[in-house]
Amino acid sequence: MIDLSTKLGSLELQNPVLLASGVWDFPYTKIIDFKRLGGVICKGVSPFPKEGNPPPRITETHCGLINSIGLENKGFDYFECEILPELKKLGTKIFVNIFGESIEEFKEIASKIKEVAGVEVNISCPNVSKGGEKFGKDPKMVFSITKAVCGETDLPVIVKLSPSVENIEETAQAAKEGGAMAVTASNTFPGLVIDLESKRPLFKRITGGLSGPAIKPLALYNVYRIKNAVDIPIIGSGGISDYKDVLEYFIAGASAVQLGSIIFNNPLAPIEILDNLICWLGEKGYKNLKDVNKK
Amino acid sequence: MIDLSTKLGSLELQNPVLLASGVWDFPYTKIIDFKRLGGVICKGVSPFPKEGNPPPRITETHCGLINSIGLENKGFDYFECEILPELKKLGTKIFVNIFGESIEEFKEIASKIKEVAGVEVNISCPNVSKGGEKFGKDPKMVFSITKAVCGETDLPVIVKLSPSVENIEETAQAAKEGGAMAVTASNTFPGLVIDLESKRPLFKRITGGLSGPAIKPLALYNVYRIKNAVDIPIIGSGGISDYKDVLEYFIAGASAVQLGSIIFNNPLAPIEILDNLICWLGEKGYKNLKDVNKK
Amino acid sequence: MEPTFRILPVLENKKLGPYNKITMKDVQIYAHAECGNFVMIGLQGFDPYLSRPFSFLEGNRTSFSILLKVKGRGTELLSKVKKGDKLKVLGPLGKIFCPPKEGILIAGGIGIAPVYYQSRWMKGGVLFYGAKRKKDLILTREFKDKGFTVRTITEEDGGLVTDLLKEYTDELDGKQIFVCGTKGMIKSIKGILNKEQIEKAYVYVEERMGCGLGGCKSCAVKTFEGYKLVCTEGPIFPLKEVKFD
Amino acid sequence: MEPTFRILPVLENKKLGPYNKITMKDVQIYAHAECGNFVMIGLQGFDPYLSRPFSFLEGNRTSFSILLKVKGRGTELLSKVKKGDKLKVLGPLGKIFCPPKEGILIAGGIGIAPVYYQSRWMKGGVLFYGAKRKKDLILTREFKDKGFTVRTITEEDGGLVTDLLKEYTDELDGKQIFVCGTKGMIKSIKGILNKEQIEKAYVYVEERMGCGLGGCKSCAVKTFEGYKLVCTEGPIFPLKEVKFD
Ligand SMILES: Cc1cc2nc3c(=O)[nH]c(=O)nc-3n(C[C@H](O)[C@H](O)[C@H](O)COP(=O)(O)OP(=O)(O)OC[C@H]3O[C@@H](n4cnc5c(N)ncnc54)[C@H](O)[C@@H]3O)c2cc1C
Ligand SMILES: Cc1cc2nc3c(=O)[nH]c(=O)nc-3n(C[C@H](O)[C@H](O)[C@H](O)COP(=O)(O)OP(=O)(O)OC[C@H]3O[C@@H](n4cnc5c(N)ncnc54)[C@H](O)[C@@H]3O)c2cc1C
Ligand SMILES: Cc1cc2nc3c(=O)[nH]c(=O)nc-3n(C[C@H](O)[C@H](O)[C@H](O)COP(=O)(O)O)c2cc1C
Ligand SMILES: Cc1cc2nc3c(=O)[nH]c(=O)nc-3n(C[C@H](O)[C@H](O)[C@H](O)COP(=O)(O)O)c2cc1C
Ligand code: FES
Ligand code: FES
Repeated sequence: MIDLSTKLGSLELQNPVLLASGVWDFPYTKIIDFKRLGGVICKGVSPFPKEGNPPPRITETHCGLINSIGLENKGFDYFECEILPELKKLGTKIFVNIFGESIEEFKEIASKIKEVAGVEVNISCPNVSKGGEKFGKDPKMVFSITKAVCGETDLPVIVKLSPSVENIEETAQAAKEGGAMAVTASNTFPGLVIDLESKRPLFKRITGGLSGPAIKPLALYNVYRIKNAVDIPIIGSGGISDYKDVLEYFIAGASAVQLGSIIFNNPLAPIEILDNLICWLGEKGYKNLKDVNKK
Repeated sequence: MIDLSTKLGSLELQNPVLLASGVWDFPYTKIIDFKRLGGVICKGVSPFPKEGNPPPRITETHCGLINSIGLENKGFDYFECEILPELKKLGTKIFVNIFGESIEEFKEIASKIKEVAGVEVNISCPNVSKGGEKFGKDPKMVFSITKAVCGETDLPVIVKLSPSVENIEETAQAAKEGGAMAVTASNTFPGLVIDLESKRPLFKRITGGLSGPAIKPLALYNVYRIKNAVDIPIIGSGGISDYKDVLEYFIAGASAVQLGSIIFNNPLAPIEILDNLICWLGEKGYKNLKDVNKK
Repeated sequence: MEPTFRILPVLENKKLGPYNKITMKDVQIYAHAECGNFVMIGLQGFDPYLSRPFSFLEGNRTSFSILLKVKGRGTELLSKVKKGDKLKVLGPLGKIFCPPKEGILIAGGIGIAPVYYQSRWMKGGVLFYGAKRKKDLILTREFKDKGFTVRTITEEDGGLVTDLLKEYTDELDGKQIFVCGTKGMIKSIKGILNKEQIEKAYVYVEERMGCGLGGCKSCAVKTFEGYKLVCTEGPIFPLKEVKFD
Repeated sequence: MEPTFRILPVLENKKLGPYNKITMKDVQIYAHAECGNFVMIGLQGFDPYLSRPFSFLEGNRTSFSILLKVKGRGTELLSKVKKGDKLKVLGPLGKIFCPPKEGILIAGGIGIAPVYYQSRWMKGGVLFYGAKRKKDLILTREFKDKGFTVRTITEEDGGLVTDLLKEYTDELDGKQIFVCGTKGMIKSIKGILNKEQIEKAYVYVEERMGCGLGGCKSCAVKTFEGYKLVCTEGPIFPLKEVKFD
């Protein structure tokens, strides 16, 4: 038996493969066996309903996609009554991704989340006018929000960092000082698409967030930078498409990873990755994932 | 006759398609008809020879590549005697890409360049220990280098900006204030690749520069940001692979573009792009490229 | 309906009018497909990165087919698949719709595909069908065989499907109406239907999709009750619900 | 040699030992190919993004072939091309080398391809050829027909090509020697050749390539005179020049 378990700060995960926020919903349980996953992060929830951005909300780029969803969600009350109970039945670790337009909103929502594996604080969405990336680019704000959230909950807090900064070490450090148990590195990269018909940006909000294999070397580098500067567990996110990518992230310093847009390309990717990780470790003679990083 | 000519500040180019620095050398003249190009930017030249980085120097990523060349070149004296005279015979506009490890070095080399269309100042290479990106991330340094170079030459000066900054508007503004005629946006993005055999970064210098279609939406956004903040002509660079990309860059605010790594994928891309631009303009009923941006 | 994800081999790719009829070997997906369902189809690898939504056209116990119109790069690449090539197929997707035994189907161009699929559950009615050119009109024989009255019009003849509807507006009364076509066509149809007709009209909505499974929220369509997701709450919506701008 | 860039159809892809022999229709590239030349071959589209360097194997006025060993992802994808598929081909590339009429060829594994191509210009000599298993040894009959003495060894037999060389070291004297194999093999060969032999020895160097045309400076190999580019100054280098670390 090959052991894929990994430690993420205080948490033990049965394997490092999590589903990222904003890419899956319950119908995916028909395709993927959620019990095999290390955990899942649910779509961002805000205190009040958000209707999201006007369509189009998604487009393709070479080896990636750009989205401008704008955090559409039905608000926390709906989430608590209708979604959370269902999430708890999935048989995997649940992380609740939260979003607020002010420190107060983050506090309000953080105080209400109970009985899940952890909270992921989204201060890095590039597709909203208030909060999001704007918070995530300012280390002081990252510190304040993290501290505020940690003050409201006993759950492990993960801060999802923005890649739109010059020094991601600084925002990672701010999250750590604010009390974060881990950071996710990193969210989508702001990118532009011009529609040649209208000769204007395709998205109403001009930019969208680039994700998918295209960004992998950039996001992987973010993990490496943080690993070498800040002593905090890291969840890698960005462009993972196969088990080799997971290993690269693991070696670069991540303790777990999130799969995002790859599930649009291949909904079975999470399961194939787990199977292939086991094969690879077996071939190399490793018994545990942890051994990969032993010298 | 469809007119592809474009104005880049004081310069008139017969068309907007330039070959980027560091991707071509004379053998390409066997494949591409250089007379059809808007111009070419030669490989970065420094005052003293640079041997470049140890191999491996290149690897693939999804829809892109990462290089760690390290500005290998034989130094300015060799360039002046052996290369420059040959460049002048190419029958297209020549821009000399220059690189220095100090302001003094930039000055020294800038003062010696004569009889070409312009100078491109490379302060954005991510693959060198001294200068390069380190200069390009600091607006003050961008200003000082640009000013120093402009003080040494009457040629139009183009500053090639680094994408590794939070606000590229600031470095573009600094280049403008330093006297630049135009800016190039942008150079390669620092990215990481882990070699699973050695379980270490593939490149000796850890990171390399990501280029190719993968980065297009990010580099295009850099052009758009500068266009909307600074009044300076822009040369777009990053991930252009077909004529539609050229049009996107043009609409986003670029007056010309550079083709880089696409010529490794398809050495005929520059010519195909020019042919397709003419077709597209014809189909849309435009007589001039400039009309595309008329409302 | 229980969606699955499969790699299916192409059995045939042939022209049907101006479209490609692509048939895949399948024993699982079509067997569970109901009225209102569609599939996401993708090429292996990352080009294109996203799969594309298509209506079922028809099928049996060992295969099903779609009808594909080349629109942009993705459909261009898909239109070139050859026998034996493997496609990624996710489905059946979408909200099941309970079709009437008889009703009015209105199709423009490639819109013929979903309404033809819907006709599988119907015993007859009227098909109003517009296309660019005469030779673009397909499947009319099949509709007739199924007991439909088929009324066609083409731009070649100088007419739009709305002209047909105006002519036969009383045929629409009291029946459920299903419209599949461009946004422009749907809007003008809405313009000429009367209140009672609109009350019983439904529309096949198209939006760009990421996942097809309600995961990404990209396929939002504006309705009078806020955004709804085409992939899980559609693609069939009451005409009166959808907001066109 | 005048390189061109062509889209060439595959005529055949068949197994030759553990390798793929891929033949392309061509009237232009092979016609200009000289000893020392190679080609860059790529699949259409962006996967893989870069073309890969291959030696010519053999050819005629209407086609040429390469011998491909699957190593990583790029060669894996290339190994799957089918008759009729189109490949991007850039060549001939590399520095022309004036081959001797007679000489010593030393090949390990897939290293047989370039030396076989080189033998086109030779009248005979000795081939030392090592491989993993007996059935991996290919083209030996053809070498014999060209007048070569063929000495083979396999790891199956418990031997390396260096063991062969030690046994027949005097055959190497006074002849030009050409080595094509892994870095490890080349290093050990350098270890057992004497000074005079090294003086007349050449090596086929491999490096990752971006452009094949001297443009990107990615294919640098360390020599005692600094870095040199494999694509324009090689791939054949004097053995004594190359630095191995
Ligand atoms: C539920 C549903 C069922 C469909 N059934 C069929 C069918 O049976 N046969 C058929 O030929 N087509 C069908 N379509 C439309 C088809 O999915 C699009 O034409 C296709 O996705 C366009 O892809 P592309 O790569 O060619 O275009 P792109 O290059 O991606 O875009 C070209 C243009 O098409 C538009 N577009 C892109 N994606 C979609 C989309 N998902 N829906 C609508 N417009 C889009 C873009 O706005 C753009 O203007 C259906 C769409 C939906 C949502
Ligand atoms: C001048 C020249 C002639 C060649 N001729 C032949 C030939 O006739 N037949 C043949 O099968 N192979 C030949 N090769 C080697 C072949 O180009 C590589 O095996 C191939 O590029 C590997 O690509 P990949 O995608 O499979 O490997 P990747 O996944 O890119 O890499 C897998 C491994 O191969 C190594 N590698 C990658 N690119 C190269 C390269 N260009 N050269 C050497 N190692 C590389 C990497 O370091 C890595 O360890 C030649 C190489 C050169 C430089
Ligand atoms: C359609 C879409 C919606 C997303 N929504 C959210 C979200 O609500 N909250 C969040 O923190 N990240 C969100 N993300 C970011 C992803 O969780 C992930 O970090 C990012 O896509 C990079 O990973 P990938 O390259 O594997 O997709 C979203 C991404 C996509 C593509
Ligand atoms: C192999 C390689 C070498 C490069 N060398 C240089 C250089 O010497 N000077 C420079 O300013 N930019 C250099 N660049 C950057 C390119 O000029 C270009 O700006 C970048 O690759 C982005 O464009 P692309 O995506 O079209 O390749 C190099 C890029 C590559 C791929
Ligand atoms: S396509 Fe993803 S939610 Fe509808
Ligand atoms: S491969 Fe580009 S210089 Fe040799």
